[in-house]
Amino acid sequence: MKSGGAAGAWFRTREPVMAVFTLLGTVAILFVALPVVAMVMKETPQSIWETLKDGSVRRAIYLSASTALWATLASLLVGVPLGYLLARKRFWGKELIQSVADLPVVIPHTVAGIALLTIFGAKGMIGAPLSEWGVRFVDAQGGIVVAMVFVSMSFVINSARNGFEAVDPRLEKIARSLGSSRAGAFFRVSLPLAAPSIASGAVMCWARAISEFGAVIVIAYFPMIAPTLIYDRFLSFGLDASRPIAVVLVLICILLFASLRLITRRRSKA
Amino acid sequence: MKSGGAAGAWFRTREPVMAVFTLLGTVAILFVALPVVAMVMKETPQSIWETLKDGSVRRAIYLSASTALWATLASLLVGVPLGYLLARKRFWGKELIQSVADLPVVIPHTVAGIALLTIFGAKGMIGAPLSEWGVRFVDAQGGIVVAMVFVSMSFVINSARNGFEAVDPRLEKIARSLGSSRAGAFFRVSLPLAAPSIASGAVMCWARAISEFGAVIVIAYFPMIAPTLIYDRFLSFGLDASRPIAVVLVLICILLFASLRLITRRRSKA
Amino acid sequence: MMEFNGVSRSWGDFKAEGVSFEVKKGEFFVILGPTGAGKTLLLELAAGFYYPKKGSIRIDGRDVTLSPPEKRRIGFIYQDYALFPHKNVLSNVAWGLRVARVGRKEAFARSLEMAEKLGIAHLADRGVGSLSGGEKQRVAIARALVTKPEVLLLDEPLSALDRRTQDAMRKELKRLNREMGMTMVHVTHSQEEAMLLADRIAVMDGGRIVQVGTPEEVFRRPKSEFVAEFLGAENLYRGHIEKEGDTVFFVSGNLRLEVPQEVEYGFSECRAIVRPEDIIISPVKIRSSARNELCGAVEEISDYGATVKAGVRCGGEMFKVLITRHSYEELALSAGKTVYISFKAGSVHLF
Amino acid sequence: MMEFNGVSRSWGDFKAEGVSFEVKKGEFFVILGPTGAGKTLLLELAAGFYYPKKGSIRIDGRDVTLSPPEKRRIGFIYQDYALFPHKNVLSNVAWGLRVARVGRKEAFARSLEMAEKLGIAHLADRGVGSLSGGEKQRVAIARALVTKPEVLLLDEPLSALDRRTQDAMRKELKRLNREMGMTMVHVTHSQEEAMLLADRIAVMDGGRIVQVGTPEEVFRRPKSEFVAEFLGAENLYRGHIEKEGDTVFFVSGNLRLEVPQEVEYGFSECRAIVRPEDIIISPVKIRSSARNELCGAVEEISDYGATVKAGVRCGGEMFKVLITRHSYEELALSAGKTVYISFKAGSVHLF
Repeated sequence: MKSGGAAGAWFRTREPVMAVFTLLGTVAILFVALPVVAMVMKETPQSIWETLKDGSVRRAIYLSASTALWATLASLLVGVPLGYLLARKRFWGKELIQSVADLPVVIPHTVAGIALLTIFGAKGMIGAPLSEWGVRFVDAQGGIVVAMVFVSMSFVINSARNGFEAVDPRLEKIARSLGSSRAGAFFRVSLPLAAPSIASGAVMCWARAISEFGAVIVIAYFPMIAPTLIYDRFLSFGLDASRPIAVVLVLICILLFASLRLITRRRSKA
Repeated sequence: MKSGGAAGAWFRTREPVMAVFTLLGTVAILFVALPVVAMVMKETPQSIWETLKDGSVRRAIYLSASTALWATLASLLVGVPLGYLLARKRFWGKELIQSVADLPVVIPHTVAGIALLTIFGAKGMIGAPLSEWGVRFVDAQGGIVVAMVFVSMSFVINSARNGFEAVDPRLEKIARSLGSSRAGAFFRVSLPLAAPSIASGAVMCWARAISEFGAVIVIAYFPMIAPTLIYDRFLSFGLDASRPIAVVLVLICILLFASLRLITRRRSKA
Repeated sequence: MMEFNGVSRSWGDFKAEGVSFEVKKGEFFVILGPTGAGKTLLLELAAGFYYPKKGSIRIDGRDVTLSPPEKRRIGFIYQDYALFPHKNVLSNVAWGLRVARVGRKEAFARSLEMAEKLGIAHLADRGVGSLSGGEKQRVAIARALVTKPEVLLLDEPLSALDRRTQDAMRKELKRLNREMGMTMVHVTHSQEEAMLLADRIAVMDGGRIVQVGTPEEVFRRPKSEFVAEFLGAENLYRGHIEKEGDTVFFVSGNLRLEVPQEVEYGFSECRAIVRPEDIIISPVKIRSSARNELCGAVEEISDYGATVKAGVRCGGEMFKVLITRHSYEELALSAGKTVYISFKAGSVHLF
Repeated sequence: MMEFNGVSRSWGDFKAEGVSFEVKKGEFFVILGPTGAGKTLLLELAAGFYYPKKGSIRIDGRDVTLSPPEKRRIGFIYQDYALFPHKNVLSNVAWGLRVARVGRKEAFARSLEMAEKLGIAHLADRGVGSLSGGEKQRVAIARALVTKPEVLLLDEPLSALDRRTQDAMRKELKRLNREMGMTMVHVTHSQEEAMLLADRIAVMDGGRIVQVGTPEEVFRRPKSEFVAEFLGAENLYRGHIEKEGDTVFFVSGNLRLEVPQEVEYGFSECRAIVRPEDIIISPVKIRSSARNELCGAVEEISDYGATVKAGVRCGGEMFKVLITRHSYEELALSAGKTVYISFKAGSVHLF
């Protein structure tokens, strides 16, 4: 009994309900992991190398990454202030504002595309005046960025709100009692402390932006971003032709996402 | 001074930085709200009525709602136990499991479709054996549900994890000291207390499922769910033909989402 | 130095209602009251974290009623210290100077000097997460003092500390007040803390200040039952005043206590308190002129280790008597034993 | 009743190392130690929330070392009560009976009876969120007792309550122990609480039990410097023993104290403590046989309201003396005044 105590306890505390939970949880994880792993295993280093030699694939991936980056920067510019207001201020209609911020998650992607086209199209209320200045959205990079911001900005808003909520408001008060202005307290205390949360929200925002397809193709089928290219190849040449590009894209996404997460997590621990 | 004190304070505490934040926050909200409102305003009750008389529209909306519901139920079945394990247990590889659960957010939608097709296709490792039993996924409801579960399950997993984490584990311990088994403590204490969080996760899961387009069309262009129908009409007949359906769908989504949120919120307050 | 004039404000469940008081330069002023009395709100109004709806606040002669916190020249110490978690100890202390655009070198030199005064110079490079409660508190105080505030506002600064550190920090606060001449406004719910620290105490209840005075005054001559009870008065009796020749008596049922002659009598109903430590207990009768002497039976004994509290029932009322362990053992007290208790007429406080 | 036999387990920062003790039936057993000593872990091991790595635990004769909590027949009270927030008061109390499949009607009847015993019957239909701390505690106790546990385990049950409620709940706990004969194991970091409640105290430090004994024993005859200091011994001196004829002395520098003759001397180094309340202070010399008498100057006075602590320096060492406010005023003590302090040889405890 003396030496086997811990192991004995292990067996006796592992109740049947936990075994059932472990089983169901495993099903959940396998359902996500298996398709991705199986897809990657179907390809060989050679087939991936061949794919990368295709200039249109490289251009599409670069376009996806760069438009997603612009979308993330735009989301940060307007989403962080909104997150701060939602975290700190009490104002009339706050619940409504919060619901509007969450709205894009609910709206079907193609509907989002139609809605954006209504505004940013050549005859839309924003698209029309801007087209006179030579700024186009339909079938242009601007349209891709707009669609990405629409579907992914809520990640930045919510992570900023959570980040600022976790900062004790008394730290700002103390900063002010020590002579900081309101702006000084924000930039010297709240923003640095909320930065890890905002950074991980920005990573999610970028990932969400790069993964978008439905909203983008309605407003800009061309120039082709990577998800569009994959669909285009799938329609034209079938599964086997589109899969290598899909594998390249998923590997890039996982790699970038994992390393960004690692960096932002390390920051938040330091 | 005596009567104007509060108002005076209001003006003196409203520092310039807050004005800038309010401005930027307003831009963020308008960017989301304006396209949706503008799109809805373009339609009239008549045009919406006409649209609803179209049988293929009604069938598509019904299909979207019902497949999303099945996807949500499947996600709950396996996602809630996984969320509980993530909240309560410490085990090797937990970080990896959590990352896998978040993976679908990062994967571009069409890539997800390709990955699912690899497994659930007629020649896939799950699709092939099941096709002998007459179960098909390609261009079938099963495929739609599978694609929806893949992209939306993480909402249930994470909301369940957060919900269970918010339940003081000592309540379970106390329940056991009073004679409950492990399963009794879960079903009588943890689950009821985490229910509001799980419910709101389920609402998000349903909303995310109904909004999916990219992953679904790769595996099942037919039978057409509402987002696919909108895209199909947009390609065939242009913006003006697809917009009424988009408006109907967005109104249904917002209505259902708002009322479900209201219900789950009221529950959590009671 | 600091003056509240009819200040009212409510915030959530807390409120301040028509609060007026004045803190003198160099004074150690303690605001004492139960949880929820609005003490912290009062302090935050003084700091400018909230603004009053009515009334005015002056600091050092300037009207600061609507000034933002950064213009008030106050230092604020929160119960849980509110140190900046992303800065080390020295950078925390130097914060106020850096904000005031003092050069890096000078700011750190002055901060190090302040840290030395508070005995935390050796922690200068440490992160604030690894500090003990007492150390954190010293950092918070150094951070406030380095900006040379007119007045230091302290929100229950000792209540999160263990007993031993509490004693040390209490001495430290008293030293800051005495040696550096810092004006202090200190909020607490601990009667003992208030007694040990304050030059003057303001007792607060339900958003109002109910009594202001020296510790001695508040402790021994409370103006209301609330103050008496909050300050731990255990022997509280309700009755009335009677006069017999030159002698004045407080009468409550069978109880008849001689009270000071100069007492203003005539009010039909009043209350009397006698402090447990003012009562002497003895096994035999001692005749003495200016004394109330009562005979009764010991009913209960609570042993606090160093001191012992005995409950003696005399004239139908319970008298709690505080004695040292030493006397307790010499008297060999036990429940049921008959004893005599005595106290001066002057020990009976009427209100 | 409950027996720990060489129990070891670590969990996070906390640990228990080779803990052995025995709680007798109907005993009020208090585990006393500083924060982080592993007290709560010990209690959770007793409850079966964790399992020991080594050693065994018996409750009422049964070996429960690896039994799950639901098989142990214990009641557990957490510091913050851990009431089920989704149930009202009566349903909380009835919980254990409902789990045991007692019929709804009988379960509620028995729960109401228990609620009456604890004076919370009038709250039966209330939600638990709106209760005060003391009420929540009573609900937690009723909920535990309704299942008729063999032993009640209490994790710092009083530390989240205000002073007044603490006093009331302390009496309630003592009553449960005395009147209902409930065996109690109570964990606390408050020396005062342990003294007032315990039949026996186990002092814990760094995962080990360093001394077990009655309050009197632990308080007056500590076995180590840790126990002495944790129980608030202020007059602690390091020195050695010398013998002169029949008389034994403790010597530390210029200090020379007579100690009981039966003391085991010869150890080169030892420590002595004298309790502040065992020392008598007087303005003039009093010759008396079995007494240490020292002359010194008052150096500091701390006024606690009801009691006063004076620091007197004699023979180079500081002696803290506790006196009542009354004696303080009669002696007219002030810093610098020369006084005599005396205490019995028997008041010097050596270890």
